[in-house]
Amino acid sequence: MVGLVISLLEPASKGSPQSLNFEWIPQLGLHVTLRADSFGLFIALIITVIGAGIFSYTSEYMGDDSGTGSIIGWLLFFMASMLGVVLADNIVLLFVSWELTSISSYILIGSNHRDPEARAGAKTALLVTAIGGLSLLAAVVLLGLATGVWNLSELPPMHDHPWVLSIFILICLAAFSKSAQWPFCFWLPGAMAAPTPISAYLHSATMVKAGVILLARMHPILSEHAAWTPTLVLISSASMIVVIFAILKATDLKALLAHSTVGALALMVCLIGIGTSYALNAMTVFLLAHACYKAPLFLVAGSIDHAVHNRNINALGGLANKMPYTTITACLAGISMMGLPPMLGFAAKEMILEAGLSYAPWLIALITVLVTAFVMVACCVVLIPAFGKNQFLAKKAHESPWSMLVPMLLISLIGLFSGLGLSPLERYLIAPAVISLGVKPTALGLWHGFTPHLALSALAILAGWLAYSKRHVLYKRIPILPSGLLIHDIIWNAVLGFGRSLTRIIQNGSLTSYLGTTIIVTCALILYAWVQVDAPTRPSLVQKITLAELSAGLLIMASSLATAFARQRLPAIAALGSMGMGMTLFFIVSQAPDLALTQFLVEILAVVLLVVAFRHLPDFVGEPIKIQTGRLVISALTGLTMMVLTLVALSTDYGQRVSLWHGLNALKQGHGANVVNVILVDFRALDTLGEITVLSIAALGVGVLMGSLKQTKKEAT
Amino acid sequence: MKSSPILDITLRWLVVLLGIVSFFLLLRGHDEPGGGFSGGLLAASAIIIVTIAYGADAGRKLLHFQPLSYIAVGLLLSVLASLFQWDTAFMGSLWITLSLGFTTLKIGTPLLFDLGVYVVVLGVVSSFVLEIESVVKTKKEGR
Amino acid sequence: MSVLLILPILLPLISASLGILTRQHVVAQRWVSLLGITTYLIIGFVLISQVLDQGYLTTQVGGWQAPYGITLIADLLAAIMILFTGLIGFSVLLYSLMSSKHKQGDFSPAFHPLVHFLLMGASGAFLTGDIFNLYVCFEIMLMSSFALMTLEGRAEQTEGAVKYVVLNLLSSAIFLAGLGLLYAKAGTLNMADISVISQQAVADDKAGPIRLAGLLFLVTFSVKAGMFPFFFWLPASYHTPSVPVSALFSGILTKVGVYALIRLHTLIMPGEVLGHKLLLILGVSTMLIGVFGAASQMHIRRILSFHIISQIGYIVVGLAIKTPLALASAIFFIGHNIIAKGNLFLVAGLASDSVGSEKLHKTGGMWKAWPQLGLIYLVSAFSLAGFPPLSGFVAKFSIVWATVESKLWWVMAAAIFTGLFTLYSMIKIWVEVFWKDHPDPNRDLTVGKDSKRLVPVSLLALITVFIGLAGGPLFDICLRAGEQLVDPTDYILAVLGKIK
Amino acid sequence: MEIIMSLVIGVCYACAVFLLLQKRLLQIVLGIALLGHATNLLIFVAAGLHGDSVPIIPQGSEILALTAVDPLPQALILTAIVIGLALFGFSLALAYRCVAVLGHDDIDQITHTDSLDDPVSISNNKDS
Repeated sequence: MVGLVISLLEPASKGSPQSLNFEWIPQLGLHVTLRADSFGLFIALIITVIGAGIFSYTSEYMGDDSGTGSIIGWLLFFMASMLGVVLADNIVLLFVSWELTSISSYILIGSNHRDPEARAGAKTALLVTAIGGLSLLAAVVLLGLATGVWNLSELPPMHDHPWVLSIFILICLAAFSKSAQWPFCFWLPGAMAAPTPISAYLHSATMVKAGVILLARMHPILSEHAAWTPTLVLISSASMIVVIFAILKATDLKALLAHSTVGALALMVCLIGIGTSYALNAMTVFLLAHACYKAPLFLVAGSIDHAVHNRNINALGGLANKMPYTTITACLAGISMMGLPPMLGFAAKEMILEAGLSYAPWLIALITVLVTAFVMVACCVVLIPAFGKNQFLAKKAHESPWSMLVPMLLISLIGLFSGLGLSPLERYLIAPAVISLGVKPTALGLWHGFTPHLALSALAILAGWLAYSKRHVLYKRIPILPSGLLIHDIIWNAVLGFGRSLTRIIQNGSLTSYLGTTIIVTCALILYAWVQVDAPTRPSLVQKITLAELSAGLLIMASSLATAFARQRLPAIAALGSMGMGMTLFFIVSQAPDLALTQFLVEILAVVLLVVAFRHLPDFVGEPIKIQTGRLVISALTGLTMMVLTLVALSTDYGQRVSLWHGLNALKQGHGANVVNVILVDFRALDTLGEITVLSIAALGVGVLMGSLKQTKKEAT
Repeated sequence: MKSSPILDITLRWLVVLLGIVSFFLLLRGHDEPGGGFSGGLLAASAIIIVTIAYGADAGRKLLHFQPLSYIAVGLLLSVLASLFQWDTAFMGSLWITLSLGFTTLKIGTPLLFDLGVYVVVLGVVSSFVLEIESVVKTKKEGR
Repeated sequence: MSVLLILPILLPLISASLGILTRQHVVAQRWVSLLGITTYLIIGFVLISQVLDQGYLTTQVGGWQAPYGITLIADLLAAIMILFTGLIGFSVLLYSLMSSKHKQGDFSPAFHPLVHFLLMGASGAFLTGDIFNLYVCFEIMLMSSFALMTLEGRAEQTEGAVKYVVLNLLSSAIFLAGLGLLYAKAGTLNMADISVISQQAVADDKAGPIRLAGLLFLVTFSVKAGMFPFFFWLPASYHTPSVPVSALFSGILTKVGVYALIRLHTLIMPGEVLGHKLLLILGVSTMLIGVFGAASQMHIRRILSFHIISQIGYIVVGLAIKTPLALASAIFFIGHNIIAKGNLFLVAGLASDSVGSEKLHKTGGMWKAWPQLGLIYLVSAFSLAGFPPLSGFVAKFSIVWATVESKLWWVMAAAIFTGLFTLYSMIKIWVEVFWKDHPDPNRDLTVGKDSKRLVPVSLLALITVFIGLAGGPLFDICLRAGEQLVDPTDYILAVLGKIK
Repeated sequence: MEIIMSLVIGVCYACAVFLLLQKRLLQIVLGIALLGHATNLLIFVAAGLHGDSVPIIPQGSEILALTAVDPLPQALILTAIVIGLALFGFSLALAYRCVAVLGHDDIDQITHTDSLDDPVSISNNKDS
């Protein structure tokens, strides 16, 4: 993997990046387009090199746990998707890979899934990054539809498109949530419930940088918008302030590192926000430096945890003798983090200070304080476990095996050597990467002479040392800020609570209310539409009324009223029967002999069924009419609506009836004189086939309900 | 229920009569009111009467086969009737006129289809009644 | 071509009838059933390939020319629906055939016939070109679903069935009333014919009565589809029947309702006869209320049931936007949802068999006990939540695309919000059933492991992955289907042979 | 006539809905039956009451008289009646089952499957 990435470096640095392209869902702009440009490869190199180290470390760290294999599998999956994020040229593919990193990190964070904290941490991490993912989805669609271009390398700078602000906001949401910036910074410490090597990989070296990478990629496209610099700088400053407080409060090694990671990411976001070519150079260098010191520090924390099963800085101490190589690693990485020469961290820090200085004095103050905090963190990680006074835990300690030590050492040595060998680094990696971001490279150097920022950094280191030695005092003085996690929980719970009450109201379990709602809404829709649209009724239609017709109508009306208001079952059934007779009568007088015959037979059957079955249904005494106002109103509303509908139906029609054809052809082609029957068994025989199917199913259903079609294991008792 | 000879004889004749009338309804349905559905209902009413008079077992005996078998056979009959003109049109009808000397008889696949309807309706309605009646009976005996 | 169109209706009918005849011979019945569904599935494939080839397949039942008889017509949408119905039907039957419960004869002999009747009703609804026939097919489907729901006769099934039956019967009555009104005005039942008449009526500014009929249909189909504010029956009943039945219902029943909505909106009442704003608002509220309901539940299948509602909302939004792309995404969503949601129900069944409950606070430990099942769950759940590269991603992505294209920002926001909460409830199930320890440490979770039943479940999971990976060509088909729907002229031509 | 019939239809629907909204399952089943009648009536009346002979081609004639009643709605209603019978039979059986399993037919107590806060498990009650 590493070799592959390196082999791609050569053409990329010459300005002709390799690319790969095939179609996936071209209708939606989704092509699998990978483009190995120098910036992408630069990150890919970090991902693969550190990944290789982490794999080796993890397999030892997890031991013979049966889950190791699957964790390595998920790690590989994660690495692949992360490479997708950095190498994707198609923005939809970028989104796809982005989401894949979310999924795989979710599973990885939750590896210790029997621990409730791990589950909660994983959930929070996933939900927060999912907010970002969904924003990115929207941003990608907006971006693509606004420009018609789906490849990052071809996207034109946008500043006057009406959507640009929304796109920018969405991109920011995505980037800030992924890179744990304020106000989303709370998920990262929670995610530290993951096994330490996974934290080292995901939450320091790679995944959290995806947001930074996204912003860097969007820099050429969106940075001309007026909101770019202020937003990024302000948000990152807010993150830094939160981080400083959090660091002073933290006692857990991993939490310390996690908070400092948020700070480092904030620095990167800030640099991208400043957006000058010098700042971007600084960001690139810092990105490398951070990866090279933070991953080993995490691994050191992991080794300590592995050895003494404790990560609390107040309980650790005296491990330098027992774990010498771990201590060396810690020192190397720590020095880089403190920004002392000759490590890469020093070069990066100097550049950051210089970039900050060129922007605003208040910002530089903030950065200085942050660097101070870094120094303190580094001291905590390096000095306390190695030389601290609490030595009782150290008795059990043992040095980690080589398969864990080697990767740690190697990665931290990269920090050292790249600090020493800046010029090849510049030539092969940094400069091409920066160029592919669209800005001019700056010469790197460890020593810039005595400049204001050198003084600043010296000041910061001193202050950091002071803060470290006085940390117990500070610890007590620092006020507790409302935690973002708490706010997150409050919001979620509020929304969920709202959902619950809504569900409780809507799905309240009462069939009557369901029916009522359905009926009221339907009637309201119909009546509203009737008023709105031109639906003529024809109330003046007159036909002669025969006595027979009238009496049929009255019989129907009377028996339906009787059914409705019957207060006991027997009268109700009798009334229903008389209703059927009324229908039969009506069909007879309306020239529908087939209907009359069928209705008559069906009615008899229905009454028989009712009479046979009713012995089993409890009798009822209808409620008094007085308290049924609501029901009466709904019923009246329905009656009114249906009356209106009937009258609408009776207005002039559109002058066509297919049944004319039926009348003409029943005998000639259907060989029958009873047109209704010919329609049923010939013209529309499929309906009849369906109808007898319904009957058959009903018989099956009744069989099921009555128990004769049930084959339970035991015979029904 | 205690059986009385008069009831027995009346019912026997009634059942035969209902059977014949229902078949008649089925046959004439194509030209006059009637058809498979009303025919089937009428035939089933014979089963209903017997069931109410003598109980579910008597009804079952009169049917000879289980109601569900009637249903399945009826459905298959209707399907069969619809397949005669397979090559040109599904459910296409086919008519033959038989000359019986004194009268001509029209026989067509729609008639077969209607017969299927008749059988299904007979099966379904008897199944309704028999199911409910037998449950009622077991309940009564259980008490 | 008539054979191909009639077979999806006739074949299940024959299988069901034979199933009734063989009800006392369990083995014979199972073979009949399996053979029937396999043939159905094959026909589904043949049908879609033919339709892709020719655009439309029509046949006039009985040889009676349209609009006097009943027309069967398959356009791409119908063919897609048939195919997916076949896929889910096949998997569900396989699942129930492979369950060890089945061997003990715990299943009712009515199960297989009823499933085939259900398939018959669904295929009829997809293929028919006649609105009264659509009603009959709805009733076939409804009746068999009633019976399937109460198959085991448990108390909760009866309770659920009462609500299900009554509300659906109400909707059927509304449908019939609409039919009466429509026939009184238009004098025809053929949907293509109605389309012509209603277009004419709109042109003449006399469409009022047809609009009213359309509204009645809208209510009916919304009830069947489980749309706000008509979905009450669904959460009350969908979690009560046996697992395969739930899966089948989730795959087929509501989708037929949505299918009918699509037909109503694109064919029967084309143009702006029904306000698209109304549909859009209903769709968005359905989406949100469904997902809220799901987030509130603590029972696997209740959560899944509410998600059905919310996803119907997505589909309806696609329909309301009504561009070819939006319709394509709605169709894609239907297909994806049939597979992914059906599979989730089946997986839920397997898991709850092992852990002994569907209530989330009584489950746990499955990730360790049965990792393969966990993986399959993850695939389906993340697909439902719309994560790439699974089928749900394409569906969600295209819907968002369609909303952006039409500049419906609030709809897009709602869709995205819904996506977040879908994810929330999916991982809620994941955490509670798979990750956390089982509350009873002594329970042996491997007892319910039934590797044979992993076959249908993995099959569906593979289809989900396949739909995602082969999204390009499949989306192409959906786009073509969408274009067919947007302009019904060819449909009308195929049915009537002429434009009046 | 039409006006009277539309009034009749309205009353039928109102009564049906009134029954549907009652508390007892048996009343709801009756309401369903009534709803079916009302709907059949609606279809019949909506299609028109103008026509003065039955839709049967008289002996010796080749075609149906133009003044005959429209046969198609009758065919539709016939189908609807049959389907209505099936549904009625099933709902009756369901009502019976409900009483057998739950011991009551009170709609207001049938809330266990979908109320949010109902921890009372009725699923243990496997069968009657």
